[in-house]
Amino acid sequence: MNANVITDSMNKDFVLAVEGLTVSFDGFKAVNDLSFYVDENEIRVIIGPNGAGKTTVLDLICGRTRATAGSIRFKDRELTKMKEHEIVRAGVGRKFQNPSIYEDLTVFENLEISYPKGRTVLGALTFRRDAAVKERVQEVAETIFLADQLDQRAEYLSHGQKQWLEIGMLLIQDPELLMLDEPVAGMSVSERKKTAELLNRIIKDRSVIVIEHDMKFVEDIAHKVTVLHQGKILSEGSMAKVQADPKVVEVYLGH
Amino acid sequence: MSSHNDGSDNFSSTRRRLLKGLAALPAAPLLSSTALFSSQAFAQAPATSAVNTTGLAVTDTEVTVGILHSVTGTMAISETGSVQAEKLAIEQINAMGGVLGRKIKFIQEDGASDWPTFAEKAKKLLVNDKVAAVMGCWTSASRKAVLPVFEQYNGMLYYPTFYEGLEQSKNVIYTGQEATQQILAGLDWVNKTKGAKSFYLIGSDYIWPRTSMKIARKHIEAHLGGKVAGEEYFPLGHTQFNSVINKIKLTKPDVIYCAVVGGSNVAFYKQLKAAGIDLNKQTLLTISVTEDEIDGIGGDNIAGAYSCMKYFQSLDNPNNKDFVAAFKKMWGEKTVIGDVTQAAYLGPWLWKMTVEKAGSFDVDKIAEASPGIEFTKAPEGYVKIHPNHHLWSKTRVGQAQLDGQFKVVFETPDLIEPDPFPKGYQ
Amino acid sequence: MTTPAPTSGRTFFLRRQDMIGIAILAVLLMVVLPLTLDNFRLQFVGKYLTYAFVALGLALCWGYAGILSLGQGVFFGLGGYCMAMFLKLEASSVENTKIQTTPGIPDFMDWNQITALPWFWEPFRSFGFTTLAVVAVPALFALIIGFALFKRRVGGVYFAIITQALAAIMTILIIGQQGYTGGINGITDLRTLHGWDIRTDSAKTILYFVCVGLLIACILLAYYVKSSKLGRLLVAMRDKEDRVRFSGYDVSSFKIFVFCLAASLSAIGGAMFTLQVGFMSPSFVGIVPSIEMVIYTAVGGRLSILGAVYGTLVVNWAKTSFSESFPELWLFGLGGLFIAVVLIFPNGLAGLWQTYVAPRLGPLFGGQARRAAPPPASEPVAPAVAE
Amino acid sequence: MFSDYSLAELSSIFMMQGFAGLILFSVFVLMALGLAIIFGQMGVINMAHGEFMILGAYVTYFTSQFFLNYLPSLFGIYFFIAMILAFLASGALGMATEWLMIRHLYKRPLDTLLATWGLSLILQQVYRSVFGPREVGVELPSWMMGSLPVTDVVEVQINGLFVMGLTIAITVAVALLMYKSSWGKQVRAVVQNRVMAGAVGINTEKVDRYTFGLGCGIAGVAGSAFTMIGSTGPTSGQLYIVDTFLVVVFGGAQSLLGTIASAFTISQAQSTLEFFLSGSMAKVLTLIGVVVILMLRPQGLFVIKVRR
Repeated sequence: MNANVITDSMNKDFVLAVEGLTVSFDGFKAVNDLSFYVDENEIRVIIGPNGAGKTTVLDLICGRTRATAGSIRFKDRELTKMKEHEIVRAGVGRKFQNPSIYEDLTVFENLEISYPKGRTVLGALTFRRDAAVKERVQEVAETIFLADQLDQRAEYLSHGQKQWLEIGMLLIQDPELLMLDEPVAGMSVSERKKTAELLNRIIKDRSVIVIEHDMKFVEDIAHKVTVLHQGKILSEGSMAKVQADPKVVEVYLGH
Repeated sequence: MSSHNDGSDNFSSTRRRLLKGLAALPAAPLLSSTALFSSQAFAQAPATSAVNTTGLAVTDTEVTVGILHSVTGTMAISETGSVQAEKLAIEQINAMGGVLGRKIKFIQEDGASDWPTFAEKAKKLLVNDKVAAVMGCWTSASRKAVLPVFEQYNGMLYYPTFYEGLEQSKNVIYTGQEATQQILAGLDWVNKTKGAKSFYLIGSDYIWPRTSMKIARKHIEAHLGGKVAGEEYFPLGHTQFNSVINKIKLTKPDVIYCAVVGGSNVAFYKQLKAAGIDLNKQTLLTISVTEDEIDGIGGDNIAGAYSCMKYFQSLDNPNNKDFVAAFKKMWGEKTVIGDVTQAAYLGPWLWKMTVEKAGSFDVDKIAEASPGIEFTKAPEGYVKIHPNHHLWSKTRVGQAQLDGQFKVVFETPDLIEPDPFPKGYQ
Repeated sequence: MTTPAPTSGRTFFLRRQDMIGIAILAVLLMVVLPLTLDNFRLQFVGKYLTYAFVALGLALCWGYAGILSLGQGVFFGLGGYCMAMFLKLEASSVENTKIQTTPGIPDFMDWNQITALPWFWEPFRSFGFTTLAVVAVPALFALIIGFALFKRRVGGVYFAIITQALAAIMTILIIGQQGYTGGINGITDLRTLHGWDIRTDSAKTILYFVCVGLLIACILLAYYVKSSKLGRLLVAMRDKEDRVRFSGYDVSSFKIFVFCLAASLSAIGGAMFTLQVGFMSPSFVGIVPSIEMVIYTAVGGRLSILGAVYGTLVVNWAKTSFSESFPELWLFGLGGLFIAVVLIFPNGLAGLWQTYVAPRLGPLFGGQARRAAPPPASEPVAPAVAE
Repeated sequence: MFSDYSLAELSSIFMMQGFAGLILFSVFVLMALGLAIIFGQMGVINMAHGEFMILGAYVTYFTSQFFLNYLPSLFGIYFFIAMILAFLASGALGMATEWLMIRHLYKRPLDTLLATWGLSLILQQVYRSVFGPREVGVELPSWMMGSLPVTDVVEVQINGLFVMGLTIAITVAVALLMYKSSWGKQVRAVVQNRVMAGAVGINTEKVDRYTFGLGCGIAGVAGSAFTMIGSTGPTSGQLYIVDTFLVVVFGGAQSLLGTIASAFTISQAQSTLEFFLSGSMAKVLTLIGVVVILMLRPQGLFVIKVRR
């Protein structure tokens, strides 16, 4: 924390600045003194073996898990002290590892619920489905290739479509930082391609952090790759640089 | 009492005759004396229109009453005895020819240990079934719940339980004792015979124990010159009494004065015994334990304790011997009879005598005719209805024995006047 | 939950089949029953309907939001006690109570040597205040509990057990503080409302219609909440609480809202109960009545607003008629109902209606959409306590 | 209030109160152990727990009657046989319940609450119809009654000692079973990952059934022990249910140690408060205390912080 005062000026350019981040569960440090920075319009991919702490990092950023030490600054706002919904409202969206959508509702309603209006009790009671809402839902649905399925109950979508729907539910909020936990898991090759395309399209106004195992997909989208191992950064840089790093090779192959 | 049972058989044969045709009635002299009495009663039965001007369920041959107790729920434990006693009394009355020549038919409703259900069922009995009287209720709460119903629809309730007093209604006859009747004589006795000066008061936490303890405290402090060493209340159903038992051990009161009810009772006496308090040495006087409760507590856990009631099953008088024999014949050898059961037994009899005195089933006339009604065949000896609709009765102290019965050690010489609103005790 | 196509015809917030359903219920309660039942039976129905308020609240709170409260009796009781305090004060006028040591206070206070009206009774002399308190006191209480529990993310089973403990605490308190509450006997012998004798048959008939009117109003309110975005959020929260939270919603505030709403609805029922039955006692506050109230909703179909009303009526009618004929069997019936409604027909009457009746009635009744409920297999299994 | 007592008396007070608290503690542990297994390990809310206890109590009653009538010479030891029978009876009923009802509801914990509540109503009425509405008094062998004097004032109750000994024995047995035996490992494996446990060849259905049976069986033993201190009637079981659940939840549902610690905390609080306040207020304050602490620490006293 004390370092922030000094680094404040340096952080200005970064959308997200994670510094000295540590979290321990009963003494086990799942994330250990982690620091990394994400630029505007950057797609950052975090990779690493199972148990490296990838999902925990996302949990820490979005407030699902509380940090033991360290700071997370998002556009100069300290996230570690904010409540989850405040973090979301500040502009951080997060997709879970398993598609987390409302299966009992239609695609339209799934998107509508995520529409960033009527977020208070009173607001939700008086929320009206006006033209602006419908238009925005339509727009997002087209982005995520689901424009034809608006009236479909979400539980009947394919696994890949559910992943897209969840991404769409984040997009409708227009977040400046989008965090996707394994967005192409369970997708066919063509769906993966479409998803990569989707990500490259939406990056215009935001930064994206992706956790992914599929190296082909990582290659397609990553601007920069961070390799986590045992809660620490093992290597960071372009895909090519990381792949060449002997430490990375050892971790992935040596196990 | 056995003659009643004989009469019952004869009565039913009489009834069969009746059904065949009223012409058979003059043949009655061939039957036993009881049956003779009953057939005469039939012969003399006054016209329904004369004895029932308010549209009650009275026909030329039958009159309907209600029995309203809990058959299910937590109170079923206590109320079962009352139901049995009331059914016995009704059967005996029918065997003697019924009331004003009419056989008593009863409709039984279940209050389910739930006060609004009591109110609902009371209303059903009065409004739908138009019963002439209701024998029922046990807890104060159930009585309080039905009281407005009885007053609104002008019904007659015979209420059997000893209770806290502070109530009097035209529509209720209280056949149990009110608090001062039950409490004062017992305290005087323990003060006189045991020289008791300090009392530890323990009760379940609701209105009857609290009111009773209030009266007891006033009496101890103002009239006996004693002191109250402690006063404790526990939620209904409480089962852990070790802390209060420790306090008793420390304060060493002359008397533990006790009004714990229901399942708590069992736990209390078992733990008292386990804690090494010998009730033959430590005087304990309770106003909440009858033979019914001892059944659950176990005679060996409570032997030696004193209980203050108006009736004990072991009372030695001819009325009671007949009553106990008839009760056991009807409900089995193993049944025990407690104070409330006996009081419940009085209900139908008092009602019958009142109806006969008034010459009418009309509730207003019964309410008016009730004061002064005497019941000489009461198992407890002799009772009389006071103008305040409670009973004059004696109070007795019994000592619990190993077999679950009480040995009567004291009896007030005179009947005690009921005083539901006692001056100086409020 | 019934998921209308976004374009399907709705007037304001009601779909056509909802309107028909409400109209049928209104006709049944306002016309059919009063014409076919005698006064005596009608008053029973009036009493049952007061429980329907509780069931309605539970349908929203439990069915939609997945919050199972086993302490709704507390709120029913609070509402009922507020009303009873007002009526008791009116019944305890100085001339009615002149035999007391202290005339002008309720009789049970006098028996407990209380010589002046306690301060918190004082405002209940005003009917306006009482009406407000009937809704506000339970809502405030629910707000405190909800705030403490939902902000700490206590939910599911834990919430159920804590509310159950609250019901136990409340019962012991009411019984123990009998000088202020009337103890186990409750507050009894209530007579008049502004001089109007509420014990007469005509008054009870009027109160019955008031009760039905209020119930219909509350049903409309429930439909409004259900059809609003908030209603969809409740379902969303029940199934995917984290997703809602990470869509920028303060999940706890919505839970608090629906819990308070359910509490207020219960309280209105309690107040109407006091008015119609003429007393209020702690026997409504405890654990047993509170759980029994859950069964009304479950029998009706936990996701069905109208079902909650029908469920209440059916269970209570069965209880009354069953216990008249076979008192010993009633507990078997009730116990069996609990098990059956969970194992055999988890969607209750609404589910049966939807599966067997509605399809034959054609589109007028909304075909398969009306009172539809998804299989409850999707009930939250999420860990009750989120860390 | 201490000014009235001498120092010696005060020390006696504390000793006796401590002992009273320990008895209450044993009672709570006995009540809660079975529930802790069922609720903590299986996630099932068994509202009929009290009725399983009462079944054990009735079994004890009938065993005592049998010995009184047919084997009076062996009456002194009937209680041990009664406890075994109580365990078997409640356990068997528990397994039947699991098979008929609970196994269909593992995915719906709140529904198990409703269904078992229904079961508890039915069992109550069965007890009432079969055994009668009145409470039955269980006669105890004479060696189990009375107390041992320690000083003039301080005495310890024999049945209290017996309950404590029983509690220790059962707790140790359960702990060994859960943490040392292979069966215990299977149970914990099923709790942690049902699918995986099934995949590695554990018969999860059987594990569920026996776990539920074990929990109910322990309830039966508890009920048997409670005949020494409490009442046995159709509705006696309901008296215990709220306390029991609070003990388990307060302890942190999945931890046996937590259950014991929570039973200790609640029992000591209640018995101390009871000494200074009236019984009702002590109860209310204890309950409120537990609820408030649960609000502050909803996961209970003992819970392992896990990574998600």
